[in-house]
Amino acid sequence: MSQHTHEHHIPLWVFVNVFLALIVLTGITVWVSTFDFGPLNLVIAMAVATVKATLVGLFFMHLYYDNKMYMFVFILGVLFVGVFITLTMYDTMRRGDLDDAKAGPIQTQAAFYDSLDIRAAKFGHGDGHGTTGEHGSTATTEHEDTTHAGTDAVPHDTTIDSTQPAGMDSTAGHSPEETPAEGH
Amino acid sequence: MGNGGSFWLPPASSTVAGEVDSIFYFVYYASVVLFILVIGLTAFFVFRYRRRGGTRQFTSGFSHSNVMEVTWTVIPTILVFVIFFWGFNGFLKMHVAPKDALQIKVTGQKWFWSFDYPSGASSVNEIVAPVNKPVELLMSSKDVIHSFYVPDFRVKMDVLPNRYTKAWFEATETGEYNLFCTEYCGTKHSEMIGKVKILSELDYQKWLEAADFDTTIALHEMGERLYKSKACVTCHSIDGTPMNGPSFKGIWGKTEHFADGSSLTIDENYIRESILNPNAKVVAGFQPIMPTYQGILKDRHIDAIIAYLKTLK
Amino acid sequence: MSTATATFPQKHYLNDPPGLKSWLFTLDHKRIGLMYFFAIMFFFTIGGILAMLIRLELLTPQGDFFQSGDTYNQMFTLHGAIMIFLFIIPSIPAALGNFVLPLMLGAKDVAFPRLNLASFYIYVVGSIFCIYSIVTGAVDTGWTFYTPYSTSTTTSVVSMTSGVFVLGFSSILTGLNFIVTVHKLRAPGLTWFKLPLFVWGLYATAIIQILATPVLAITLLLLILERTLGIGIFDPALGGDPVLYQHFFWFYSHPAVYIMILPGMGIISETVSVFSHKKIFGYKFIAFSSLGIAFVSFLVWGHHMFTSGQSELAAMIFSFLTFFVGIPSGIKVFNWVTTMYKGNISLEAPMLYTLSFLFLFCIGGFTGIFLGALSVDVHLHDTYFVVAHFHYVMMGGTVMAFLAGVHYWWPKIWGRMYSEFWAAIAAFLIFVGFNMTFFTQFVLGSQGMPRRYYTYLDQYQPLHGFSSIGSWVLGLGFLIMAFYLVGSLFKGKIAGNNPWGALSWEWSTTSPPPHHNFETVPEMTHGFYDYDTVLVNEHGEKVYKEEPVSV
Amino acid sequence: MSTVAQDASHPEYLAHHFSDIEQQKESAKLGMWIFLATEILTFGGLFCAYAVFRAWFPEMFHDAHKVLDLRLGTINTIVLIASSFTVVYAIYCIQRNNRTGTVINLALTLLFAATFMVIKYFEYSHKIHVGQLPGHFYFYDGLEGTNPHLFFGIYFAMTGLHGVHVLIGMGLITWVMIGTLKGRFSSEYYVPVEMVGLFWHLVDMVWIFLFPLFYLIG
Repeated sequence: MSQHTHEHHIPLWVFVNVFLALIVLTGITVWVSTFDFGPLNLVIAMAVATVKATLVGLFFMHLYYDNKMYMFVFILGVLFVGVFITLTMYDTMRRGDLDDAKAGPIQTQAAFYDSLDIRAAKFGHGDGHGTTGEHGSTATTEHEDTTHAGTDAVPHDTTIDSTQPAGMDSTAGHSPEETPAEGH
Repeated sequence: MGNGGSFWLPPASSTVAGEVDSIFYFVYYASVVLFILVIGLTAFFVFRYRRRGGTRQFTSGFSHSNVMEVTWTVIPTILVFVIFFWGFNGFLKMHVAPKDALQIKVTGQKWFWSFDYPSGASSVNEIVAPVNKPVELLMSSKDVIHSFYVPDFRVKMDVLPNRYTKAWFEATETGEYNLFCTEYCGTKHSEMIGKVKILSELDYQKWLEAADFDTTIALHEMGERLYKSKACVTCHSIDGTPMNGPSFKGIWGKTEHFADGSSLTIDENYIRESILNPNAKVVAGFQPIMPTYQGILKDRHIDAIIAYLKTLK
Repeated sequence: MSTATATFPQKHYLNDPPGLKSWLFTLDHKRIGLMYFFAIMFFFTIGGILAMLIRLELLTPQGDFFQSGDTYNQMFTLHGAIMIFLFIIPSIPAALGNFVLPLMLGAKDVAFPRLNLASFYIYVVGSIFCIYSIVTGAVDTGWTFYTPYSTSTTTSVVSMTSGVFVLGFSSILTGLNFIVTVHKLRAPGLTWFKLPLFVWGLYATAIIQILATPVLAITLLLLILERTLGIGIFDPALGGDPVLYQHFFWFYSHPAVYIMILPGMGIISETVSVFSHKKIFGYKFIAFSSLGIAFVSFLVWGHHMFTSGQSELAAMIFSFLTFFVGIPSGIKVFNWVTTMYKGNISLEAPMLYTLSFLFLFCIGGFTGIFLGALSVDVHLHDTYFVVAHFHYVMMGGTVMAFLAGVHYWWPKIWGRMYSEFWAAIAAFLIFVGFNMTFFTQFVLGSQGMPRRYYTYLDQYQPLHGFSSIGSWVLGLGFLIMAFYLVGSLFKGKIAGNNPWGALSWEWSTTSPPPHHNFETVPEMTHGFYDYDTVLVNEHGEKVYKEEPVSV
Repeated sequence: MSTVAQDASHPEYLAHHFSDIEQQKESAKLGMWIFLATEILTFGGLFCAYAVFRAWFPEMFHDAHKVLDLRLGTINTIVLIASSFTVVYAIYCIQRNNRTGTVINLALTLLFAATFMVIKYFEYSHKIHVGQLPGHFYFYDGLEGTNPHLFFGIYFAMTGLHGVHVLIGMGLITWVMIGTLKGRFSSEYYVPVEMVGLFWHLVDMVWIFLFPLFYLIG
């Protein structure tokens, strides 16, 4: 199977089938993304993407037929990306484990947002917003702010808490303002 | 521990220092023994098997021994496992402060340290703490990364911008100790050196009372301390030199011109507004870079600063 | 040890083909290696002068030699960046490795000669960026470019990081070239476990080069974006995380430590066997420990961050894994020492540096154990203890191995011998000067002296003073070396093909080698370490203990 | 290598230091795969940044991804998959000495790649227009989560680097297309076509992950 001469004889129908499979899988992943499975969203999307990438690698890139050394090199690359992400996230996700002071930033929102019209825009609309609770909890985790008057964090948190963030354009639907053709 | 230090290590003056030193010396002596073994053998072989007469000889074919390989793989492995667990154990102790610890807030900034105590007192470049009592440090930086390091306590922790980190120590002896910044932070990194002053419980209480200027000292003196401790000093001089912000010298009652063209005579209201909402009226020729002190300074603090500014003729 | 009958070949790679143009556009790995050699020695000199200036400043506690802390900060940053990116990373692989690797494999060239030349010119371009950054107000961030300092300082961070970014590609291409060369261009009969151990060292190095360096590239790219566009990933003021930058940086820069040391270990594996005239002990263990180090080196970067505010759990994992890197290094040392047992040891210059290496690298390795232990590291991190530790590993290890390699292959490269007398004196001065300079720094560090300090407290003055004096001894040693090495090119004895009586293939061709390396493809008639059955006599002839067994 | 006399056993395209074409071909392929591994690591760094920030700000990522145009993203995905297929087809043709087929397929690939870039251009220019930008440049006021500029910072870094790869790939495809037109490649020797193909598939593969991460799940 791994004889290099064999690659000359890979029939076209293999590639056509792979191509069709890729299109179908793209369709599936887009269709599935319209449902909300919670944390499974990521798992499903990544699983489909991995299957697609595997198809491309095995057939379009001939890994299935070629010297297995190439596949080893490729997998080694992916493996080290995995090591990098895993070990880095062991830190970033576990900073508060021993000592909650280290969990997150003192001032969550970057300071330059003050000068934007975002907050103003928020006051302009009145209707409810589905993710209010999440933002509320983000703010309350910054409990250190109140006990230790460290920085100018207060204005932000009070803004978030008091205004009950609402009526952002993005809540009206999925990307209504994303119509590039209009812009040009 | 608690001596004058040794050739290798400075005096051990905190509760965790003893354990750190024990591991240090364990690794040290293990290394010395192994080093003498390796280098001694090398020297012996070089001497014993040196080439004599300048002609090459056939030599022994002795080139592998699984027993030896396993030996010098397994023994060091066991050794380093011991060191790992021991070191990790000490590390955990360094990171979990006792529940009853006294909490002091540490702020690092180019290029000085400031400390805020629970009573409201504060100090710059000198942290004062009682002996034999755990002290927890809640640290953050105002600009780049600094690192809080007291060699005699074996305590070190980076001080990060926009994030709190913690460290703690319990000093076992009164005295003065060096405090270094060990994370490179620019021009005067090497001058970012402070002191740790460890007092007896009684002296500490006395110091606190003296330092608690909210109640004990004149308003303008409190203002002067705030001027130094709240970092006004980094941008506003009192000798007339303009820095990042205008100098405070003779500021009271002066008429200032602002970036937007308006002008105003400096009074209580203007100073109050400049502290809480600094960029509302920026003096012409300066950048709107001052941070707000909303939530940091209480009303009484602001009054004190105003009182202090009045004295700067 | 050269023979009376040694002759200097008429035509060799140095003069065939002739002309400057043939050098600039050469595809010959030997010439490219030599050009690399001159380039890195140029930067080694600059980096060395900077180091001497730094030590001069630290002679007294006050700031007196440099005008301000800023100048000092730029000096140590440039010393670090130049020594690491422009000298030590390309030193052994790109200079010596390029020259020797194909010869050792019995190949005519590396797999991709054009790419090899390209990687040299990419190196040149990268170094021009770095020099440009020096001219336009040198960076003062430290070679690590930690954010947010590097995103807020006014010095020329972008041109320096761009330079390092470009240099990264040079390193990647060299690694790629070497891996393919080792896989595809070994002469017939040269199987994996017959390869010289230097080749194993280079191979393991190349793996790190290709897998780690791209992450440095993307890190520096993000840093440049951070500075120019302020994308905020590493900037705490914009919601980013400076500790994440440290993860990114050390994911490359820790394995990079092994890019520096692994080929050095390869050289030592060669020289210790050749100059003990004895079969290398534990061949497979040395070879596999190289691969083991290469692999584990990717898992331990967090040990640079024990006090950085990373999670304690991550610190624990990184500390645990760190100790696994120590084991294979120890295995190598024990095997080298055992190789000398019952050998026939000659103390020529390469062996003197090999012994220096063993001595200094052991200290460097043992002090690494201190730094791997979590609670001890908290005390020692970012003090002179760390400075001393990595100088013992990088300079006591890699540079000593590099010098061993330079002295070992010098007769092959130039066809001439240097003065053994002066070489011994220089090796002695370098060894003594090095220990004076850096051993004191262990004490300084464990006593709490932080690194990167322009001025310091009076209590550290005696040790700092001693260290500075040591640096002059060290400098003198290098000066002497420069003189006798250059002198050897003009008046050195003709070396002959095989002055050391070594058995690997680079010694079977002429010195200097011909343009195409070998007149005939070498044959595998004996192992490269078979000093128990094969001996090269004074006339350069091979004497077999028994009849050769054809392989 | 021009110094080496060429004989019958040493065709023009065989470099002097290789003993036969098989060795040269395998070397080139191995070199290419190693290069692709470095590409994976390069993108890997950015994937790591994505993973870290997504884990820190899941709500913000979720909100911010909705402003991306799923329709355009899907079209681009299909376009890239199609281009990958035409590259495979081109290699299939050159293996059978069908140079016309190769050139046509490479031209189609170029066309798809150009389509991809044009769509990217519209997406980018819209974002620049409304201020969905990295860092200080952010001025979009339709998102209120935590630091949405970070999402766009990572978005632009990743798709930007990918876009640069597409442009490089287009250059390489043009180069092998010209080579094919000039008759440099045949069923005997088509290493460069194959190498460029591998590169192009990797670019496709990266997009296969970028698409769901940004457009589907945020």
